[in-house]
Amino acid sequence: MAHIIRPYGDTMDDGKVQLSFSLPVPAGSRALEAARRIALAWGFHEAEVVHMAPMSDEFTFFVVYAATQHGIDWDTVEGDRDDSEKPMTMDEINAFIRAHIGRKVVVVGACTGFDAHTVGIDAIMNMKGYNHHYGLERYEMIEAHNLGAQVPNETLIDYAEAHNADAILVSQVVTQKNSHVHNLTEFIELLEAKGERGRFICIAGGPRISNKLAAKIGFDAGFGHGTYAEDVATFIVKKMVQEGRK
Amino acid sequence: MAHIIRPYGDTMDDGKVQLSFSLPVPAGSRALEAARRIALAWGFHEAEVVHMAPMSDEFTFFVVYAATQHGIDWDTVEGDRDDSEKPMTMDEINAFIRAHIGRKVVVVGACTGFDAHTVGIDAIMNMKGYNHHYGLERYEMIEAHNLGAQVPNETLIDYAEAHNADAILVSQVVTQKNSHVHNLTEFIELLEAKGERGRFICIAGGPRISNKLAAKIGFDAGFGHGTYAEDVATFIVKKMVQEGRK
Amino acid sequence: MVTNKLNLPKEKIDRARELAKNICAPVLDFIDAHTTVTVERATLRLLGADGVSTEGAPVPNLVVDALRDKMSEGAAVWYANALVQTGLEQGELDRRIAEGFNIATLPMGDRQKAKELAAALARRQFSRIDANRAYRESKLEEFKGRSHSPLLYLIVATGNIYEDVKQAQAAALAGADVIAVIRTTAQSLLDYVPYGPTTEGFGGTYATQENFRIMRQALDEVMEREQRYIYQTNYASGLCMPEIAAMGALERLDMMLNDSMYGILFRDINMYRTFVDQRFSRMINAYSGIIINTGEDNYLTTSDAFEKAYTVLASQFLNERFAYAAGLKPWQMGLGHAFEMDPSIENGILYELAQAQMAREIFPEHPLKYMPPTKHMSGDIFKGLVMDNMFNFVSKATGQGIHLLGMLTEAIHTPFMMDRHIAVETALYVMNGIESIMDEIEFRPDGLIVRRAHEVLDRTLGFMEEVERIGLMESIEKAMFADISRSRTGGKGFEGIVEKGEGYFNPVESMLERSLGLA
Amino acid sequence: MVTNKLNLPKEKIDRARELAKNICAPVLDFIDAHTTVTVERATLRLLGADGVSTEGAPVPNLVVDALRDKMSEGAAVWYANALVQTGLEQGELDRRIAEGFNIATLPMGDRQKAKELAAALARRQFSRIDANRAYRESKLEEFKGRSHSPLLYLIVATGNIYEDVKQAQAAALAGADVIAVIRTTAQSLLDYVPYGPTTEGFGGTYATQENFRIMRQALDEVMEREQRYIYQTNYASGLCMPEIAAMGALERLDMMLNDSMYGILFRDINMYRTFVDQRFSRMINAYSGIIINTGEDNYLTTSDAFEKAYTVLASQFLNERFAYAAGLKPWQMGLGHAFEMDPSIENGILYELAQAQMAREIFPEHPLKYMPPTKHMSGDIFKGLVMDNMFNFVSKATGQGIHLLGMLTEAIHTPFMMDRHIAVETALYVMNGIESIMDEIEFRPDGLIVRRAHEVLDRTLGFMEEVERIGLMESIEKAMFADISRSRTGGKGFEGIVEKGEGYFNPVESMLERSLGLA
Ligand code: B12
Ligand code: B12
Ligand SMILES: Cc1ncc(COP(=O)(O)O)c(C=O)c1O
Ligand SMILES: Cc1ncc(COP(=O)(O)O)c(C=O)c1O
Repeated sequence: MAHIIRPYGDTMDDGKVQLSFSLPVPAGSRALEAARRIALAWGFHEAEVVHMAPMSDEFTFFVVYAATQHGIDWDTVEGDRDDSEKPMTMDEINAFIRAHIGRKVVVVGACTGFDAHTVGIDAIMNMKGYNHHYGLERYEMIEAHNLGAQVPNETLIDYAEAHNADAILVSQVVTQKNSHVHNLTEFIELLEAKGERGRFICIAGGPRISNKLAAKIGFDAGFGHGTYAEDVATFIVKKMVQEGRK
Repeated sequence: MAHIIRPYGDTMDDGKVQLSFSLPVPAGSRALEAARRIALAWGFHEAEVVHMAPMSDEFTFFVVYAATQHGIDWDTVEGDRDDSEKPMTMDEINAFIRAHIGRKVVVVGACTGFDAHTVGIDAIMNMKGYNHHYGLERYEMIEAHNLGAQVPNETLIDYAEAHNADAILVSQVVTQKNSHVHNLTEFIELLEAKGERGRFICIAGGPRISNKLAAKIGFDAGFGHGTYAEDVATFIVKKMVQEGRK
Repeated sequence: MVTNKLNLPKEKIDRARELAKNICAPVLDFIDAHTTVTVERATLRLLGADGVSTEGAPVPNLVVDALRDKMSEGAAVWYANALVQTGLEQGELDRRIAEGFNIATLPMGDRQKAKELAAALARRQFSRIDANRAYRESKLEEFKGRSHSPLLYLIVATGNIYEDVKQAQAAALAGADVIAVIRTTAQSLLDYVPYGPTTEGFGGTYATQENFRIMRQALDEVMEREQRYIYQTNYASGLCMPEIAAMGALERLDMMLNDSMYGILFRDINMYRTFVDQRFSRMINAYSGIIINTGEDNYLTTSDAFEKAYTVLASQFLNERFAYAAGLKPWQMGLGHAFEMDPSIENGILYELAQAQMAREIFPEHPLKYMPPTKHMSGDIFKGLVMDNMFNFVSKATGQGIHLLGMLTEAIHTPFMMDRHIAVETALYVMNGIESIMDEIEFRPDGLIVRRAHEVLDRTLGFMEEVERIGLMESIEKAMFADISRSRTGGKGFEGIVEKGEGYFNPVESMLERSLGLA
Repeated sequence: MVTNKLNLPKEKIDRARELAKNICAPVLDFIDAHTTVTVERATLRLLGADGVSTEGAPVPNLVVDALRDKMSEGAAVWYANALVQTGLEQGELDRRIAEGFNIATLPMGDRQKAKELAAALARRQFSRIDANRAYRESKLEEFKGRSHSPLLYLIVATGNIYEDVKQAQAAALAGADVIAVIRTTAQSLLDYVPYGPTTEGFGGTYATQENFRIMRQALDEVMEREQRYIYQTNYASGLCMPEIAAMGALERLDMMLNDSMYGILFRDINMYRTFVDQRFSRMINAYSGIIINTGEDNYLTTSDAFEKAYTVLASQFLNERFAYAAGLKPWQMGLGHAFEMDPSIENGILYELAQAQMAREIFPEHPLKYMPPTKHMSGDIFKGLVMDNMFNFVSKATGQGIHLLGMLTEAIHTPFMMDRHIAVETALYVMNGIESIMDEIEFRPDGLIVRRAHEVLDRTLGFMEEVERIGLMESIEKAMFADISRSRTGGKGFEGIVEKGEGYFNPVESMLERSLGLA
């Protein structure tokens, strides 16, 4: 039997949702009605426009509370990844590499394109890490090369080839006009054009990157907001062993 | 030609909307996906769950930004009332009554049922008024009786009959479980049962009352958030003259 | 520790307390000479009377209704007499009463024996209250240092006790220290207390003893999990003020909304009735170690908070006086005030700071219950959230004791679960970020903040002098509090007041007065 | 008025200024001896060179590229020579250059005559700048007292100048005093300035002279309607720093993001190049009455704001020194800092207060540009709004000059129009509510806030002493600023640096130095 879930305000299945948005119309009683009607158009019922404020002669801001009858079947929902699979710790990862790979794993990473945000890739790769989780440089059995930001895809790939990398980490933070999708796609296309896609484990990351998105573009995995080095390292080493890469 | 309007984030027709809601599921990667899917179910695309926080073992809070392609035709939107019709001032209203009615207009008002919120009806009726707009008691040509709060519908009607009221004002602030709709409906039904609906101009008011809602229930008008005494008085005296009540 | 930043003259504060004493004295005389139907019902509850008729009439109501003309003797002796005369076990007698048995039909037997039985019954319930108090104290000791300061207070108001429980647990897990279950809209006007678990209410849930018990259990669960005491709160307010205090004592509530004048002003309950009831309810609260929360904040919803700030302070002095007269200790007096000034006033936040600091310095040992902006909240939830944030700031900066978390949706609906979540997390952020601010910040001695506090105190004295002159009851008639006028004999519940007779007997009252040192 | 609340020792502040002088001296020597391609292009722009090839190459670039091997003489004389030699009207010459005409093919004629013509051309543009400055000053006088304090600064960043205009006007109507048009993501790395109105950009809009003009006109419109001066801001930063300063001077911009080291650290632009460029750009800003905004706030996005607070203060001293060396007056120095501490730090808001007050007292005449929380903003827009609110509070409480409004969606997207609306209305609420707070609040002399400020100042001195010892350039190599390491000869734009020759001629530079009293 389906297990339908709906938004919860203060009673099960009341379907209550808060919305805010602007419309390109002057504030007034027509605008109020327009805001209400647009909420109804999304299938909400009992849409109440609780706030309307002019932002200029042509634009108006609204806050709406509304209720929905839409629900989805919880039993059919699959997460981006399995929460129950816990990552290994740094020590466990080092031990795992020693036991199953027997040499240092080489990881090359960068924030590509015009994207200048280093903090994310640094959080994963640099010694210091992030939030009291050490970065890959600190791992005895990992050789980590962080090329920083604004690195062209070509440069990153050349470097990975030259250093015989096992895995390549690509960070993308700016998502405006889908620039992350373009950059990541270009990366995979370049590798494929060189016939080298199979040579590396390719991982994308950034605050708006999901595993699904990365997989769709052709990466082995994607990591978003709140990732730590051990999440990535666990994935890499398990994948290497699983695929018999040594 | 239709003039379609859509929400505006930072570009015309980008359709951007902010939402927040909770779901009765534990936080985690499935919950994140559930939130995204439910936003898609409302017809949004590019739904991004930008925040997820557990509120207990069973409930999770989400903030979502999403885009819609739905639009509505601005040309077909009608406001709750006509913004261009400006109310008369207190002096104009007194003059209007002197000229066209020739006697004091009697207005009786109360906040009915178990609703104990007097501030709204006081704002309309008491001397002091609200936000530097005097209340009806201050109007020379209006005789205003404010019965306060928690007044049963029967009592209000009896009082209006006894004082030969021209108009009855009913305030309703509490809207939980639609108690305002029940109270207002009961008021009209009582009047109708007595065959006296036609005797009074009936006006409803309160922060969640619209003209449309009031009209639907059988009132002559409804006034919401931000109403002043002159709005109501203008409506009453014009209506009286228009209907030839003297 | 409360330090002196405002330099308020001690003589003036003492003078205000003296005025409060004078103002309350005649009222206290009236109180001493009277009982009410709900005082008697509360007494019966504290003798253990329990149960309800099939029509929902509680046993204490059935007894008191039956004894209407014997009221001046007190109900206790007649109830005990019925036990003696029928020889029934108490539970069985209650069941018969619920089924229609009228104990007034029984003649008075050995009055002394009945009195002794009544006292014994009271002692049984009192020992349950003693155990509750001891348990609370041991848990507070065990989890010392784990509560927030100020205590974070959240309401739940679904109307359904089982739904309330879910929300209360979530709120407590999120960080709330105090959970108040808001009552359904009209309960304060009921002259009886509903019975059993309830699932239907408007804007709140019925206060019933069973609902108290259900919530207590749920909060105790979270307490153990979080290793933090969770205070439970309800309303000893309205026409059944003393009975709810009794129920709260029995089910280990920790706080009670309980004001000496709120019912008069905001619920149009008769003033004589309210004054008598509040004294009895407060003695119960005092005995059971419950903290009361007074309702001065409500004044500012009908009066202007900037203009009428002095009425709040005056009322705090009166509530304090009435509280002392009922045996409450300063640590039990959560005097109310609120952050309710018009947000567009220039320097308005500084005036709020002045008011809050003033209350803090005048009532240094009192926990002070500080209420969030409500009246000037609007559908603009973003601005509202920021107003709440400044309220949180002022509260922490002035060391308030009980902090009622504001909701960004205050002007829209009773809180959604997510509204509460947002309230707690944002309050914790700012309060942690300014943890030591009280020790860090001083006010310019001749500045706006200091001047404002002095001015409000001066105005309060002037106001209280006038109240003293014309009398408290007449002042209420003249709408001097909250801009609301109530007549002496008007309002609900007037008919429920009875003059105590020569032979009035009330073992609960005597035990309370004795142990509170009031006899 | 800035009062002394922290009691910072004057000797230490003086010592820091002396250290800054020593640290900057060798860098200033290098600067004096060099020019760069963009300095030359800026010079050409200030001689009136304008236009663009069909491939989008601006005339100043075409000229400088053609003159690559004559650079040590300065481009101005050669450009003027071309005018003399061809006898063409300037606009016509520019058109020919845009079409491919290479002026380097012309022999040098009467060098003196060319120099005089160059100087005359410069004077023409300077008088346009003078007029701009006079107009700004007259409008500021006319609308005196109408701006907010601090100035409320908002960004627009749609990528499309026409869309930007709509949003900027809405923002200004809502209350913004300053509008900054964020540049497209990669513009700082372009070694030319794009031309004409543009409608495509990532996360920002191209800085072009035409875009400046369009926005200026739109803001002037709102200025008249609101009777409030609206400051226009852009970025004299990146590989074209001086050129953008020139464009800003010509189109009456009022502020420029302009830092002596930001490009090095955050855009990996070569350090020699940056130091030379910043001096020239700052002289232009100084002359045109533009306020610069420095970028210390950026440090805290890569370093920890609590731990590395002293690097911000050190950099403020260096930016101040470089600014003085370019003729800027203190009122033009919007030194940057930010509210970027981890929101979970106990007393973190008090530490922010300490840092902001410290900057205020050390730089009493400087407007100070205060940046909102960004790094610790998250998708939790509600918590973010409240963090922004505390930032607004601290800014007002410490009298900052230029207040960059935080956005509740900082971690999500570049601002929506509604995000800006919320930012302005909530800032106005709190700032009005604490209008006089600076005169009201004092800090405990030996408290946390005062101690923290002293500690940061001490650490700054220690840090600057080390920088003095090893030299500024080596300190940058050692990642002592922002935890970022840059090598001396690495980074973009290194190849664009040229040693000035014996006969180096630059009429713009001379006029600037003369009128700024630097010659
Ligand atoms: C710091 C910062 C900057 C700094 C960057 C300094 C530096 N060296 O990194 C400076 C000031 C230079 C900057 C500049 C700009 N920024 Co910026 N910046 C930010 C800010 C405030 C914080 C980012 C950050 O450091 N987060 C902390 C890190 C630890 O988190 P993270 O990046 O998400 O990384 C984590 C995960 O995502 C993951 N992860 C990330 N990468 C990878 C890679 C792999 C392989 C894996 C496994 C995991 C992983 O792990 C990390 C740890 O958990 C954000 C706003 C915000 N609060 O998020 C804006 C923000 C990212 N910036 C933005 C913009 C637009 C810009 C500019 C383009 C603005 C402009 N037009 O000038 C410029 C130019 C930058 C450019 N060319 O790319 C926008 C992006 C909007 C969008 N969605 O597209 C944001 C969201 C701000 C905003 N609201 O406008 N920025
Ligand atoms: C003040 C107040 C109180 C005071 C009331 C004092 C008094 N004497 O009025 C007290 C503290 C007593 C109170 C109690 C309760 N309150 Co109350 N209260 C408010 C509060 C904070 C402000 C209301 C107010 O005064 N607004 C100012 C006036 C001027 O605005 P207004 O009422 O909208 O009136 C204007 C217009 O609507 C219009 N108008 C109004 N009436 C009429 C009539 C006519 C004819 C016309 C033409 C126009 C008109 O004109 C007015 C001027 O512009 C609101 C929250 C908020 N900020 O709105 C909650 C609120 C209304 N209360 C609420 C609740 C639930 C209660 C309680 C039921 C809680 C409880 N369970 O105990 C109790 C019980 C009340 C009862 N039995 O009805 C809820 C209602 C939720 C809902 N939508 O149903 C609110 C929204 C708070 C919340 N978020 O939970 N409350
Ligand atoms: C003292 C006091 N009692 C009771 C209440 C609640 O109202 P009601 O009478 O509806 O229970 C309040 C509300 O604020 C209050 O302050
Ligand atoms: C001084 C300075 N310049 C420039 C910028 C903008 O960056 P970009 O180099 O991308 O234009 C900033 C951003 O914060 C800054 O502080």
